[in-house]
Amino acid sequence: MNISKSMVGDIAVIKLNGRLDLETSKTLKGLTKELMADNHNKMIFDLTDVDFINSSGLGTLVSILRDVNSKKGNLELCSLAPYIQEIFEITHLSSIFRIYENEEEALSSFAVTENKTE
Amino acid sequence: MNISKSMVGDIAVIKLNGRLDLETSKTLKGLTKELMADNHNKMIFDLTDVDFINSSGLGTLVSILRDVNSKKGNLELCSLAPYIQEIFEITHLSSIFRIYENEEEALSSFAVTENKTE
Amino acid sequence: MEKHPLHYASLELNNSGLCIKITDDILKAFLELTSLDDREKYRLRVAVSEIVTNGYFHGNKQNAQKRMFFSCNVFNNRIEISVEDEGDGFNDDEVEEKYGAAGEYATGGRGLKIVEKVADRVKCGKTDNGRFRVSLLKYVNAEPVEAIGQSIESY
Amino acid sequence: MEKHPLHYASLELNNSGLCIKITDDILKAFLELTSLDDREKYRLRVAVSEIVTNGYFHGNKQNAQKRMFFSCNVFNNRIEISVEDEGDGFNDDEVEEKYGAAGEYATGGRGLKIVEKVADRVKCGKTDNGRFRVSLLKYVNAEPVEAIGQSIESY
Ligand SMILES: Nc1ncnc2c1ncn2[C@@H]1O[C@H](COP(=O)(O)OP(=O)(O)O)[C@@H](O)[C@H]1O
Ligand SMILES: Nc1ncnc2c1ncn2[C@@H]1O[C@H](COP(=O)(O)OP(=O)(O)O)[C@@H](O)[C@H]1O
Repeated sequence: MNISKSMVGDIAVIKLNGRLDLETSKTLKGLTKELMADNHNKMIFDLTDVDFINSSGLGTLVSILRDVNSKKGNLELCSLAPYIQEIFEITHLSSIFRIYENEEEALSSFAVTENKTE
Repeated sequence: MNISKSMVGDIAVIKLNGRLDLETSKTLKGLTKELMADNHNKMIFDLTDVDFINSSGLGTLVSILRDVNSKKGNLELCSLAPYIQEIFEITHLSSIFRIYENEEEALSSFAVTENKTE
Repeated sequence: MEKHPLHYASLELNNSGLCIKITDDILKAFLELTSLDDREKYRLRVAVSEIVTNGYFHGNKQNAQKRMFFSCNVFNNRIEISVEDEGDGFNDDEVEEKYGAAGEYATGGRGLKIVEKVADRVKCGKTDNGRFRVSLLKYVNAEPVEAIGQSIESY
Repeated sequence: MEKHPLHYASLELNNSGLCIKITDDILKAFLELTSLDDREKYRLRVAVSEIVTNGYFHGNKQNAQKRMFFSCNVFNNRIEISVEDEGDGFNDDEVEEKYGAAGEYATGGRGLKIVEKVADRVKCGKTDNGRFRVSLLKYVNAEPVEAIGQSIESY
């Protein structure tokens, strides 16, 4: 699992690369803990380059989602390959995550949210 | 083995991708036969994305080199990863192939050759 | 059903988190020998990774002294995979108790559901030498239903 | 030297060109369990692919009815790999005759040279059940020379 992070305004865009399983998802959990300790609670996970995810990876994503929600933050997912998306569906997780086609759409969802709260 | 071909003047630049072993090198041999049948005898093989080569792949390259030489053409190699280069050295093939750092250098070698023959 | 696999792999590994990736790499390589489509290949890889993860984590309790056993048999019409750990196994009641109430925001409890969804047949139980084994069968070409479960039953 | 490998894989495959990639995928996965550096890993993968290619091509003569046997044992200080085909094997004189005069422009005859260069020990011979086996040993950490070749000798 390679992870690269960039900030777009106050939104952390996190590109994941490789496998998201029991071993590798620890790194991701660590990174998001750091972000939240710094009060960064808006995140996009770009899964374009994730070629494998299983329930351990999903479990980590749910755990991060719960942390983010409890801080009134946002976690958006984008760019899931169809076979990755299917694993979300089999496990009924497509209903609790917001999943976008691409990074742009995920980013603009924040704009909409902010407009709404204005 | 994925192969993509582009022409720069009369020089065929062939990008190889993946494994070059007994199975996969057949495709490459086939492509160069077609090129030579069309009288294209100047070639550059770009090995940037070759992640595995063994003696079967090397044997195919030597066989193509012989074909090209017999037609008074040129075969230049470029962009070998260090560990790929080492296999050329172990098998003493770095002495019979001209190997360039990158495609640009390989291309400019043709310019020099042509200047010389003028 | 024919008894001898076309292709056969058997592994024994020290229990570690790396087992998950290594068995997946090997399964991935073996799946290239089958006519499953890419989607089915991927689903099967996920299911098997669930079983291996469970063996490493719940069965062998992340203990590096324990061993993990993996086999993969490719037949003309089916794939049989088995994973063995050196733990005590589990029963369905435990699992129901653990996750029954947690709902969609549970951080675990999805592995076996994926396995059930993907496999044509799953079987768990103790082996003669006291290991816990989970076996999975997946048909590659559609097969009459009455034939299911004959070979994997007999270990 | 310790007798039981830390990690062990044993494969049986239908003879096909795919064997070359599949055994390489599996070796690659197993090499992640060792402390060899990337360059050594790659050299070893090439050497093993030479042996497998030879088994598929020269030993089993590309015959899809024949079988290929592969094993990989990772010990603390070494890796042992064996490849078996169902052919008759060869002797050094044959090979010398075939390629002795061809020189650098020969299109073949480089496989065994790579194997010799990379391996710490290679051994060829018939097995009890009439297969032809090539075994390769590679040390992972430097070892006193007198220890070489004890375990691979005894099959
Ligand atoms: N090999 C095993 N050994 C012991 N217990 C297991 C094993 N596999 C599964 N279990 C039990 O079944 C439960 C459900 O497994 P699973 O659906 O994969 O979810 P999770 O692993 O996230 O808990 C586990 O929590 C564990 O109690
Ligand atoms: N498993 C094998 N069975 C039979 N003959 C073999 C085997 N391995 C190697 N050989 C013989 O050794 C020769 C040299 O092998 P190698 O150096 O790999 O070169 P190449 O395969 O290109 O001929 C082969 O041509 C073949 O005659």
